[in-house]
Amino acid sequence: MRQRLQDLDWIGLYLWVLRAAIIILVVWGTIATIIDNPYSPRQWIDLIIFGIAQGSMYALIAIGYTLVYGVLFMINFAHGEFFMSGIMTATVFVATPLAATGFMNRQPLLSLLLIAVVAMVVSMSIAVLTERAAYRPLRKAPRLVPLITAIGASFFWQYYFRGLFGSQVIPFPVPDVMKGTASILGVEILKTQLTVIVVTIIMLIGLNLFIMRTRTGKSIRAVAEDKDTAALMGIDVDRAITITFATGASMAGIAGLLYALVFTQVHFFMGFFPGLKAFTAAVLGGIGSIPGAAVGGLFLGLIESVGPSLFLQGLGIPAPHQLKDVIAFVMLVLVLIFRPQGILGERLTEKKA
Amino acid sequence: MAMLEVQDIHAYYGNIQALNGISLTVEEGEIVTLIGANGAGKTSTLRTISGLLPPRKGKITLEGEDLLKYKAHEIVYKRVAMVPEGRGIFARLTVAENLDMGAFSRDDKDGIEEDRERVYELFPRMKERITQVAGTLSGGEQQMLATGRALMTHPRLLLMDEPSMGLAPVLVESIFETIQEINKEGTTILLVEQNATMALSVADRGYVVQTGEIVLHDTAANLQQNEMVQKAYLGID
Amino acid sequence: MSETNNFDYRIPLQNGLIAGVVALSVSVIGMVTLLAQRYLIAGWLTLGQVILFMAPAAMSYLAAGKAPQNNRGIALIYGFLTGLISALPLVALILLNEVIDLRQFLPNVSPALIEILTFGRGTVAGSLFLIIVTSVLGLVAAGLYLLPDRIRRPIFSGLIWTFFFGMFSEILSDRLRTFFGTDFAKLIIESKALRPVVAVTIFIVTASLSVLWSRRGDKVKGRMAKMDTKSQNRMRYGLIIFGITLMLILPLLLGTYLSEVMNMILIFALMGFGLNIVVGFAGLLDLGYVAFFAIGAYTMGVLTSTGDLGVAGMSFWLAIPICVAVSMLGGLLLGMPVLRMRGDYLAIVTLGFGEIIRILVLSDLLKPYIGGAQGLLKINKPVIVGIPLIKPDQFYYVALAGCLIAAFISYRLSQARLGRQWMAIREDEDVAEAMGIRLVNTKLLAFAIGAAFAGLAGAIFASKLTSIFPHSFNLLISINVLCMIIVGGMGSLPGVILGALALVGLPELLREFAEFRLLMYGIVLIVMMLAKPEGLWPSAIRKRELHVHDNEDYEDYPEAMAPRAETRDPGLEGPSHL
Amino acid sequence: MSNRFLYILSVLIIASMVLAACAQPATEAPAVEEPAAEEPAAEEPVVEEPAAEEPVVEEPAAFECTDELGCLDYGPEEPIRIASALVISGPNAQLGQDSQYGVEIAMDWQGQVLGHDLELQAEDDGCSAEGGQTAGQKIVSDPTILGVVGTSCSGAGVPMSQVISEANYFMVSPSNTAPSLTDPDQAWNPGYYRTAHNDKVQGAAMADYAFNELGLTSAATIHDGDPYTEGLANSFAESFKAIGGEIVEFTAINKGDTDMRPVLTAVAAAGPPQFLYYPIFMPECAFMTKQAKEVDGLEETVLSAADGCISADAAESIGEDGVGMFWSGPDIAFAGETYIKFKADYKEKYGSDTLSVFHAHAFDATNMIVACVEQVAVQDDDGTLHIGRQAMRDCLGATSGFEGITGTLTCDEYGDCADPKISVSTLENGEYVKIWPEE
Repeated sequence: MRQRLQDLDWIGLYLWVLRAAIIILVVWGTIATIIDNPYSPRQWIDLIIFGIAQGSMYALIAIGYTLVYGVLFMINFAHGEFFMSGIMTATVFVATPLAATGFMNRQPLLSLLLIAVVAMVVSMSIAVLTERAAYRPLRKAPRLVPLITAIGASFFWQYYFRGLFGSQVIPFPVPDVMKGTASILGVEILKTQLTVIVVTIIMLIGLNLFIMRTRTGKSIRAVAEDKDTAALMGIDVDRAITITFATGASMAGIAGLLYALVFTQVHFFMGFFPGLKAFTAAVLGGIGSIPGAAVGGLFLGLIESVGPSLFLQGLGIPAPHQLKDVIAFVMLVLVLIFRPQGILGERLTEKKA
Repeated sequence: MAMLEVQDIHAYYGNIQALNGISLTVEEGEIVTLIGANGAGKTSTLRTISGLLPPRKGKITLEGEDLLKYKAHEIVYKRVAMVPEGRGIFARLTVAENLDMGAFSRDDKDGIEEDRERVYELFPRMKERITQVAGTLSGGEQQMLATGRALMTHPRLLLMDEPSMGLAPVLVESIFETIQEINKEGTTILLVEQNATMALSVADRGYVVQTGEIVLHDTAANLQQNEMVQKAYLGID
Repeated sequence: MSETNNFDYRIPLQNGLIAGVVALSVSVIGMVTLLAQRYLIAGWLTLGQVILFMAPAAMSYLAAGKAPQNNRGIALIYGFLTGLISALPLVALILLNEVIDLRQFLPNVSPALIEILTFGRGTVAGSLFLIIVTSVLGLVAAGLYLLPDRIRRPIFSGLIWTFFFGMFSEILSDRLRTFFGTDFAKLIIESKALRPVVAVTIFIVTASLSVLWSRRGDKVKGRMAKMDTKSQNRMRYGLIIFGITLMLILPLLLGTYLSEVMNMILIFALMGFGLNIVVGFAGLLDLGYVAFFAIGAYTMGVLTSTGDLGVAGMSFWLAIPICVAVSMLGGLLLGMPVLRMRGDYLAIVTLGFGEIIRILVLSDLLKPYIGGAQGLLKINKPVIVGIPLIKPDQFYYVALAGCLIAAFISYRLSQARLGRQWMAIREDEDVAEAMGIRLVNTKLLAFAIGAAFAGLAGAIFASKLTSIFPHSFNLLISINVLCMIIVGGMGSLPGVILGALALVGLPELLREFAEFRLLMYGIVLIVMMLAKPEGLWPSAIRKRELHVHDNEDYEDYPEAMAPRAETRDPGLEGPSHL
Repeated sequence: MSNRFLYILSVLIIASMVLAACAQPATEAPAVEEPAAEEPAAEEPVVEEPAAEEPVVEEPAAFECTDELGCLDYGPEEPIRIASALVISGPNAQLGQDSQYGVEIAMDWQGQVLGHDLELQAEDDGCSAEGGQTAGQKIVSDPTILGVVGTSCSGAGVPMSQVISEANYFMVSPSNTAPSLTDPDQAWNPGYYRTAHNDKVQGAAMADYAFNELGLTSAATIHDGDPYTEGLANSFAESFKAIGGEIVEFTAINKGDTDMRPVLTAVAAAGPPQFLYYPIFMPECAFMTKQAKEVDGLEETVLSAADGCISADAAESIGEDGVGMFWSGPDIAFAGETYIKFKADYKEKYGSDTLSVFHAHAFDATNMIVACVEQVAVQDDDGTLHIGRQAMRDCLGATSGFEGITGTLTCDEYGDCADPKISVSTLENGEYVKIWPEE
């Protein structure tokens, strides 16, 4: 960390006051809530599980952001749309007909697998197409330029899918076996949420193996570090970048399926907010870092779920859940003031020129 | 037929011309060096050969085959390798992974293992640091790693860009010894150097580059004797 | 490419499939059906037809361009085949729809669409007819390609202008009505479409103007270039005076609706000038710029509202400086914690601030003070010498004044020492710091000035609307302003105006596309960036940078590029550690 | 390059100067249409008004406009043009799209009116104040437009009603419910009417039902920050307290939220209430309903939503989770013959079930306008129509006992036209069934 002694006067002071104020507010609110004790232990556990399940989904989407960022240093604003496109298509063309014929309840696993494959393939195709048409020609342009085309692509896909499937909410049929709760170590947990958590863990492990162990994974890491040198090793940089997009998008496709399972409906605008949250999660965890994306997602999910009840309830603030994003972003600022590189990010000691 | 033939290449960065009609040849088994001042076009020449900087004009052939129709990553499969300037190692990968990346273009397991052993022979230090993350190596070690990684592609022609840059004099000598050793084992080398003294002492022939053009071409021994070269690049008045 | 001097089936296949997929897409998302009602030329041509057949025609034209030189036959065949192939996806859709009812999946594959695609001739005959139409179209497009340049160009400009007038006929008819009376407007335009005679006239006039221009244009240019400095100066001053007069009488020319649009453009341009200081000059990527816009607007609202929630009932002019000061203070307070972060971390934190402010103004927490979801009503309009500026063509002058002030300050800042310090930071923070620039303070200043501009824009916005709701202060405003300055050309002041014209004005003109407006907006963003990555009117420095970026590589070329710092992208720095 | 630009610029400027010169007299010309009425306006209207309200009278003499706000003339063959200003982009798109379909179907059913076609000019209010203002300006810049069906969102309605009112047009909103819009102390403007229910009415009715019919004494509400839902929640809470109930929690979520369990847990922890009212829209409404079943402590709580959650996709999404749940909404003859035919047409024309609930209000709004056109228009022998703008306003304001699919509409003096009857329905086999009040 560079010395910035000359600035450590009133700005430093302000920062300390700010930090102290946030921390005091949080602690005060927490204590007040605990004294007030409106929640039963069961409810606290529920809140935590809700948070973990929501956070898992954020984590899966955040990975796409982080992968692309790691390779291209680009905020892929359209990632939320990759998430939406896969599951929208799979719902209309696969899930609904399967449910209507009753096949889904006869063969739930096979059906979900089929939906997952379709969602992944569509998400991947959309991602690859977008990369090809809107990002690749601008690979050498200043970094804000692809950000703008990404925003453009985001609008485009949103309204394209709205045109395709209409603006209404489309229900996602959940197989009967996924309904209800399961008991794990004495804690009642919804089967769908359990699925989310388990699938996320499997996907994260799988992705880690893919990136760390396989030849393709290594080529992605090499391209992330230095595109020219990677090319000198015989790595097709364009191909590696395409694979990166495809990998991130397939994670988003799976996240889409999990979303549909938990919330049982899909909508053309469903990618926007989760996309934004996942982007936040990626930065929170340290953008560019896969474990960071996972941790950031979980942290964000937990804060959103537990935060309003824990910090604000005790302060007597009206409608605290309306302010959950405020808490999330304040926490983000707090984390970044203390750790500018994010929770698991590496320090910015060396600069990429 | 010469192994590598570069004819009249012109290359640009944006609108700024970097190469203004470079021509050179490299014969099989040679060490050829390109010397010149900072910004003369040496690195650009290597980058055009390795495919990183497609020229606007000119011709590059490898044993008669047109190289320009290939992209950078395809040229590696023609067994032309480059040790980039400033080492260009993958700082977050381990030493072993860096070497693996060098073998990315190959799938002959036995051959890879053989080459890996050969690299460890050349640079015993690398073997000690197999699991270390490359970013934490010293400058000399990074140069070794970069060279070793290039050797892992099993090249016939090795393009080396400023291998001595930023190294302590002791290390510079050992690097150049290694270069000669690699050459003796049958790899042709095109070497770009600012340290003209060292470069000419190991090379067979040399080219002098100025502002994107070749201004002089002779055997290394003759160049060492050339007055202008002595003055400009060897620090002899 | 002398070796490909023969027929290559891949070219028409590829082009045809691309065109076919595009045509299929616009059909199944409902654009064709929606726009089939909208005639460009009365009784002759609908916008839906243009949208449907644009891709086949364009791809056939391009395919003809890929034919070997001097081989007209192959070019024509390419065009024909491209057109033919481009119909196949549509035909597949028509036939498939016979077998299964596609509408259960895709609500826009309606009988109306099939009717349009088959020209109402039934499945088989209609499909054949469709194939014939696109094939002929492909042939014509290829033929157009083969015409000599001097004929082709006027035809194109004629077509483009005719389309342009047909597209914006609503505005055209409104203006015609104002200037020449209702009867004249009806003579030109029927409902929303050009009358065929008028369309032909427009085509002929614009095409011949184009011919004239290509013959005489060089001469005029030559004469202008030959002018001595004195008369050139005179001409420049003349232009400036013209410009100012134009600015002043613009509302008269535009009428109320276009003045309204112009007001939004000016307010956005005002914000653009502010964000341009933050992003364009200082290189700090701010995605939450709307926060200060909201602060300005709500300050104005609370100070001047005569409703239940107003506290002071102040006049607009008195409240303006307070709004600016409050937003500036907001900029300082929000800026201090985050300005040590770099690049994308800054982006997400500022985005967070934008969201925080939006949620806070919406929240039940602040509802007793600023109205929450029910908004803040009865905000005062500005009053000049007793005349309240109510109509958009009156209000225009307030927005214009704000915008001019911002432009002037921006210009002076860019020339001043502070401006150079910002640019130094943008290019390289470490070097700038080494030069003795106090990073945080300088950045903070950029942030605060940017915030002040946004606050001014917000204040004007609030009094223009006279009622504000949290919904107006969402993330899309930040995004739109950012897009505006990048599309305009980062760091460039005229670029801000052009960007605002393009990205605020255009969506207004695209109203025709109804629910596909944002889809078109997305396409426009992508196309603009692909065509001109440096922006519509790049600043001189950026232009230089971009010419470097144009080429294959810009990361490592120490030999060619001495001023290396300049080649770096501003703002965005980040680690990679996969 | 730059020379060419300068050249073009100067040509443009010269051209515009010429136009401006023409504009000076011309700008006054269209003004004749409106302020012509200014002078007589002071004294005459009292005399003129009843004349305007009289049914169509065939006058042999040339028509002379005596309307104080001016007249609108449609030549023979010219369509009567009605604009819509509804939200058809962005996250609320389905709300406005649905209403627009309602308008279109109403026009289809009307066919020709007095021998003239009906033409729709569809605009987007963007669900925002600036969107409403711009759309309003666009509409009033076109003198051939009769009036507006819109806006969708109250936030857009406030500035738009001002623009519309000042330009002497009128608007009938199918879905503005904010009380401020028809409150003369707040945002009311002459020329503003609505077929949607004022939040005050619906919230109070639901409170009445919960307290008096169901006999529940503790309740909680959740809104989503939309003016509509916030207004409903507010009026519900106030009425519920006024009749003696207890509000244990008044809280909110954000639009776009998906995970409602935390807020529901908070509600459970606060009471848990016997009755939970969340008058929010789709899709959040479905999330809320489904997840309420999964939250510990809310098993006994009676759930209820409002008409923002009455739609085909809501019914399908909520499905069996909606058993035992209540919906408040206008006392729509939802099972009526007309409505069934309407829904069939909708499905046929747009390929999907009704997207939201306000198509019915939009349908009624359009028919209300058409009915007034038939009443006040003066027709020449050649078919030319003359419609007085003030006459239209008067006629709309005097609407009484108008039978629509949302009930019997009667306008009060500030433009609230909706049938004040509110009904409560339940969901049975995917259909909403009215259960209260009993007929």
